Amino acid sequence: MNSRTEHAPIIQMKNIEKHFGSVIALAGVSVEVYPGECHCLLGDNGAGKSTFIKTMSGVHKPTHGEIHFEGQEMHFADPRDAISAGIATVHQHLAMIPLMSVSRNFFMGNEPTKKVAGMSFFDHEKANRVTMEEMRKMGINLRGPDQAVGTLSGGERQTVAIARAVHFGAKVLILDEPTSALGVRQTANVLATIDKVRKQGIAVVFITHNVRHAMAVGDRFTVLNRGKTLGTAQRGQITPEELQDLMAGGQELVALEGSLGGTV
Amino acid sequence: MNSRTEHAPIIQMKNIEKHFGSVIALAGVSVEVYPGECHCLLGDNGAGKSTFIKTMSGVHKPTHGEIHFEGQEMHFADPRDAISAGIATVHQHLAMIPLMSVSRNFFMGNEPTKKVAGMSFFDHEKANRVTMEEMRKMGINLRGPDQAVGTLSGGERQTVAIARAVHFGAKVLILDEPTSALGVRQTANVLATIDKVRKQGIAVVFITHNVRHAMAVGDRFTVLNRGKTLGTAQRGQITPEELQDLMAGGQELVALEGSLGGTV
Amino acid sequence: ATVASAEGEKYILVSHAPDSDSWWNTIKNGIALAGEQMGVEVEYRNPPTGDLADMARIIEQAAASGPNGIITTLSDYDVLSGPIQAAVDSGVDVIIMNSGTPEQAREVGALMYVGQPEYDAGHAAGLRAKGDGVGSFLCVNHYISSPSSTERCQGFADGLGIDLANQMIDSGQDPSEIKNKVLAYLSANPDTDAVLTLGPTSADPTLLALDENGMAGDIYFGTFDLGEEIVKGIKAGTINWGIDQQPFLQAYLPVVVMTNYHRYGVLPGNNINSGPGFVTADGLTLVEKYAGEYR
Amino acid sequence: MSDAPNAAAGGDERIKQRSKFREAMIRPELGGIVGTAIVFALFLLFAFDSGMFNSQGIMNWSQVSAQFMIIAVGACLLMIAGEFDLSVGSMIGFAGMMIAIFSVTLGWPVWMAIITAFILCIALGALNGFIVIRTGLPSFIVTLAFLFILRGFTIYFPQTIERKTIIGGIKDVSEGDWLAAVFGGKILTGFFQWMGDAGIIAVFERGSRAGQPVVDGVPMLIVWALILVVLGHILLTKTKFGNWIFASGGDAEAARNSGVPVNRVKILMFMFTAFCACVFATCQVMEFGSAGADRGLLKEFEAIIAVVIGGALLTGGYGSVIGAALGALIFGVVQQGLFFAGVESSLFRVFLGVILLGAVILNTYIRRIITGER
Amino acid sequence: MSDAPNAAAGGDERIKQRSKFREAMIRPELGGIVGTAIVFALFLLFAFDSGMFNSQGIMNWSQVSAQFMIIAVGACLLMIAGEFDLSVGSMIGFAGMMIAIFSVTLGWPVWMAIITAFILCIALGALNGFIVIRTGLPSFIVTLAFLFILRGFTIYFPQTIERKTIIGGIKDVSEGDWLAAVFGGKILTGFFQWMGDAGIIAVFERGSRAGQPVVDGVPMLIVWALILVVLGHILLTKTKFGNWIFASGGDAEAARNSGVPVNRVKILMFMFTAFCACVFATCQVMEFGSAGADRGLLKEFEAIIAVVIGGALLTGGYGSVIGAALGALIFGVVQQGLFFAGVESSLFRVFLGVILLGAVILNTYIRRIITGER
Ligand SMILES: Nc1ncnc2c1ncn2[C@@H]1O[C@H](COP(=O)(O)OP(=O)(O)OP(=O)(O)O)[C@@H](O)[C@H]1O
Ligand SMILES: Nc1ncnc2c1ncn2[C@@H]1O[C@H](COP(=O)(O)OP(=O)(O)OP(=O)(O)O)[C@@H](O)[C@H]1O
Ligand SMILES: [Mg+2]
Ligand SMILES: [Mg+2]
Repeated sequence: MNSRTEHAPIIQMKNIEKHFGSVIALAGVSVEVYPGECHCLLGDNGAGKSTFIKTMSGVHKPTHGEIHFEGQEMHFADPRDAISAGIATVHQHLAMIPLMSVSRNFFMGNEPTKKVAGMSFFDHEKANRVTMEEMRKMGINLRGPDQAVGTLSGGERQTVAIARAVHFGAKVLILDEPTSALGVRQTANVLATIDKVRKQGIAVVFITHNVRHAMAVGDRFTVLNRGKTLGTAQRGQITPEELQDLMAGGQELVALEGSLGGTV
Repeated sequence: MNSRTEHAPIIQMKNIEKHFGSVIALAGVSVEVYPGECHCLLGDNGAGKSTFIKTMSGVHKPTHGEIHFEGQEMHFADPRDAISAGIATVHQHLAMIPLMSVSRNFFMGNEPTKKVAGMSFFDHEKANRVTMEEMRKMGINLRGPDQAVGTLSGGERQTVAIARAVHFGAKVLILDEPTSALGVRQTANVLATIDKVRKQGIAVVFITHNVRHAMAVGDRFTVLNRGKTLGTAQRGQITPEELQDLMAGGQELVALEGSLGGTV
Repeated sequence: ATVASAEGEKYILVSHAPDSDSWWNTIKNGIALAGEQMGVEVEYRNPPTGDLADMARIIEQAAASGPNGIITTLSDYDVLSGPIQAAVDSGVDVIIMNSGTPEQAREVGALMYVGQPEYDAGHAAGLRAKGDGVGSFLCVNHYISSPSSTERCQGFADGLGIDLANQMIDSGQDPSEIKNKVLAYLSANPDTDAVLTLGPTSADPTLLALDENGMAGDIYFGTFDLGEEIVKGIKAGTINWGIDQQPFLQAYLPVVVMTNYHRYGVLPGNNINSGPGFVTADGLTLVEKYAGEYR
Repeated sequence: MSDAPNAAAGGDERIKQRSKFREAMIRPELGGIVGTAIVFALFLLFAFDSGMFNSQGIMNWSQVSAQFMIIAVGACLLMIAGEFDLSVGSMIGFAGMMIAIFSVTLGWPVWMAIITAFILCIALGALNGFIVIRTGLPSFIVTLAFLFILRGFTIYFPQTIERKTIIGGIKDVSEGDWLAAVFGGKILTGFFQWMGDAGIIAVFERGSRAGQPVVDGVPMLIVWALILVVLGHILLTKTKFGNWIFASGGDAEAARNSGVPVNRVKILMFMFTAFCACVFATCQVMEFGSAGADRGLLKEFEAIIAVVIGGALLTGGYGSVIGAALGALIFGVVQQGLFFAGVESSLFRVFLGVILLGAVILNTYIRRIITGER
Repeated sequence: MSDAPNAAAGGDERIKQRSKFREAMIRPELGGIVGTAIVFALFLLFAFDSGMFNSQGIMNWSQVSAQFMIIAVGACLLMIAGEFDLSVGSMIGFAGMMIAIFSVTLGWPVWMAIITAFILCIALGALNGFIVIRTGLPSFIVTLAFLFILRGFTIYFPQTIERKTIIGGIKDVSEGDWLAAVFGGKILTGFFQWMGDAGIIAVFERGSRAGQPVVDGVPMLIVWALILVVLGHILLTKTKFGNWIFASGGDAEAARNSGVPVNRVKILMFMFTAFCACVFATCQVMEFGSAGADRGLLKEFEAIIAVVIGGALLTGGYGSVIGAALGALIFGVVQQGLFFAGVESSLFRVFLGVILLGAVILNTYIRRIITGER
């Protein structure tokens, strides 16, 4: 797996800074992501992980710094640009609309069309068929494709969002804490999906607070701390305990760990 | 710790059912919680955990079933009743108001008052002092007590909510997935807090999807599945692997675990 | 026998005024009384917000419901002539009241016109005021979007032989705002000779305003349309005159005329000008008693 | 410890059975459909012989309903996209006044006046939308400001230019104008003449038009209403853009993150609402031949009421054009029907309020059932 | 791999420095304060010698502003609690009409008429709130329905009972009534007489009141406005209940879960808004001696505008009573000032719209800075 680093990176983030008013959320972060690797982004709450991937996916424009995608510098004006370049994102706060049906949500922004009399219409039939199929693949049996997303549980919604991102291919798939609200079974599902996607040569950026989830699928690990990167480690070069220490910003957890036993 | 089961339970939920329109969220769940124990509530997404603790904290009225608190049957009309009986809850979807200051949020519903000329006014001074103190105890340094909650990170907000519940004592503290969005350090903090609270003789109900978090602090484990309970186990009577199997609703994770290694 | 069988005719009066305009109350009372006396069925209709386009629909609606006659105002010839003509052509007799001109009434095929031509009334008032030595004035227009209100002010200005210019203010309908706007105007333009109000809505607060700034009785004050407070003002000498267009007649007469026309085929040979009549401090007793109800 | 894991992954055993019939009935338009049925039943019962259902009567409430429909379609799509427009009424007054000033005062050809008014209105709609998007302010406030600004100009312009608040004489200048006919003309006149001759509908008894049928064609107003409803419905339910409208109103942030061009959708919907207001104004001006400064007062509320009666959600993301059209129909029939039924006219507002309240409560329960909302 | 974990837990090094002065300036009322300063500066410059700032002129715009303040306080607290009341204007008309009917037509003592009107209004406010809470409908719709219903009754009652829509003669019956004086009287008359005598303020030179001071006291209207503003401010910022108001508007669900009796708070705020509307109506009726069916038209918007100019958030959870009062002051001063300055009066609405827009944009930026909103 480490051999992948010899390829050209598909996305290079160079010295990214992001300020919100008087808050400096990112103070110069550089990360490279290679095709076919699962790059874990780790770090404390408020370290700037979400902000970082949002600059990657076109939601925020970086205050300073450059984004190179497939070797070329890119300036994403909005998420649409990033999506059409091939960067799909499942955001931490869901990208689902409760009042809309599952199939409308699934294809939101990527509606399939069919031509009738020269005009293009939303192809509901195709949308419904694909949605049912994809959801079945993820282990969720819907009452019907027109069931409103609002009637799904949080975990089910998360699964829809991931299924959607996976379905629309993309060269880079960004997942912001996709497993944080999921049950054991759903988590296993998502991790397996990440594994599958990675093996197809897609680059995955995976944010999590759970060391075990990171170790289970990650190829490389970048740790952010207070808007700066603490560096990137290869799989096998770092133990879970070291990683956990880094994620906590290097602060001691010893007192705790004594009474609570091992990594959390 | 197991000796605690010889005490009388502080809260007894008997055969609770809850229907939402045509959805049966709980189909008869019975659980007993003892003072000084940490009772973990586990289960798949949509198993009904949140619904269950919401009936406990007065948000929902059960369709059928009885709630006994300190031996007496209770009918909570709204969360106020439960709170004044001594049941404090940190809900899965935060109970913080972004536009309000931290100290106003902290004391929301429990405002300290002082008498001036016979009339009682909100005691801002005391509120600010207590808030700063409590937040410092939890490891969060605020810019000031009148900082708006909206400027805190998700993890920090969660911490405020827990600090609040702990501060207002209560005999039962319910935490619905308090650690799901937290970083390693914050998680360790919350777990330590649970441990501390439990040792003060308070009953804690702790919902999580993370087996390790459950094993770290739990005394007893109840697993819900599709609105029914799969039973309650004592600490020491069950291995993490067994527990994880139960949480996933007994479905096989073998295929996955092969490639991903061990519990997730 | 023919009389008995003819009884129970149905007449509908359509006005252009919004629901809340108090002046139209007298009209309602007028048709109610006429209906009672003549033994006919009368109905009052108006567009709730005063939108004339809605009024056109109401006339069409009235025609569709097949009454014997429609009594309506003609406050905008362009908008209303079509529906009125259609009503006439489908066999419903129409009398124009209140606004519009006799010529317009003839053009749409109405039987007659009962009312007070607004511009002429304003003009007459202007001439009268000019005779009393007025050289500048304030017109308090509480219904600026209605053309007839503007015509009154314009007529008054022309009667005085001066330019209307900035002397008309859009006062709105809230009494406190009217009062304070009048106060503000008068304090910014202390040389104003006269005040002209267009009805009780603007006259009542203006009275209070003059009371408050001490100009009551001192400044020349004329108003259109009567009301309780206006009558008191005339009596007290604060108001020099009120122009009464006698709305009662505008409502009462058409019903009587039409009923008799339908029963006996008789019709007056001319239009009826119900105003302008100047009401001054002399002979106020009856006016006082029925102000706002029949006056 | 028990050990009974459940079988298949489907959640079926936890969902009570729901009959096929009930499934079929539960749609956003249901409230509108039920309401329409009730309203017609009541008026057929109480006002049948008042002339409400003869040819003239039908034309009367149809025209009123068509008016409401034109603005309701715009308001409906905008509301589903998550925004509001309180300036619709003022826009109607403004558009009409512009047409009158251009064509009568300035003497432009009528088609040019109409086209210019449309361009102006659509630009104002875009400005509304642009301000809402750029500042992130609620559209309630922004369009409330425009409500005042536009009404102010609608009174100011004619008063300074023409010294009156109504400008007439448009009938004369629009004689023979091709575009004026598109808004003020009538279609199917031959058919109605034939019906009149055949005695199916009544004819005028006297006057210059004796012998002509009392209803001599379908006004373009109604044609516009139907066209807009059909187009709006197709746009909303059958196209990609329709999905974007729902998404923008349901959760703008989520939609944006999924690549929906939310800003563009919202601004376009503001422009469409302005377009509908301008259609309304043009039809009115062409039919009545004059423009007044008080035209369109409170129409914004009437549009919102029709849309809400038709089952749309005030907060966006949910609704239907067909529902809004039915809401407009209910509104129009009730308004005119109360006149036909001879109800004391000051009670009209009371009825309106009660119907509004009843309709939204009904719709809320229907929607809760559909979306399984909490 | 680098190894530089940061020291203390405080997030300070990631926050750029902010000056003490800026910190102190940043408060919800700032928009209102700045706006007030600008407005006064402008009018002092352009209308100083128009009489706007002599004793009479000051009393003039003070009274108009006081009116706005009375309804703005109610609307402000309600809006912070997350709800809206569009029925305020109709409530004003209704309350006034009830007082007139009770006292003049039915001949009750005036104090009894006033108290009954208050009870009625507060009950209607409670009904508004109750419906909003129970059905979960947006208050926009519910109170819109009441806007129509109440206005309908306000026209219907006097018309069927008295055959007119303005009921006068209240001055006569309220002579010497203790409660009437609380709403319609003036205070500090002696002081003003003294000031007049001492030449500090002008006295009438001619007319019926020659020799009296041009301003002869402070009307109770202004007293009520000040009392309500002060009480509202204390309630909101200094009491437990105030915290509940913020919480209910910020996030009703979260507040409910924390044990805040949200339903009670909201219903009480609807009742308080109705109370304010009734104070407004009573002052007006006592001052003018008559009640009209058209009183209070559009007042709901004016209240909302004042509140929004004063920095409150339309969606609830944020705002200040002082801000709302300043908003009312700005509104009143601009409205009257334009007359003093002799601006073409039909342009008033244009100014109003522009000021509204400018004020909210200013406020939004201020709020973003305070709350660090995204
Ligand atoms: N739009 C914004 N405006 C102002 N501050 C912001 C904004 N977005 C993020 N921040 C701040 O930037 C910092 C980084 O936030 P971010 O959400 O990226 O953290 P994170 O690493 O994703 O944390 P978590 O693990 O809790 O999700 C935080 O201090 C946050 O308060
Ligand atoms: N108010 C409601 N109306 C309708 N259905 C509901 C409501 N609340 C919960 N449900 C349904 O009840 C079931 C249980 O939901 P609940 O939120 O209790 O699950 P949970 O165990 O907390 O899941 P998670 O781990 O994802 O938080 C789900 O199918 C959910 O869709
Ligand atoms: Mg994050
Ligand atoms: Mg849950």
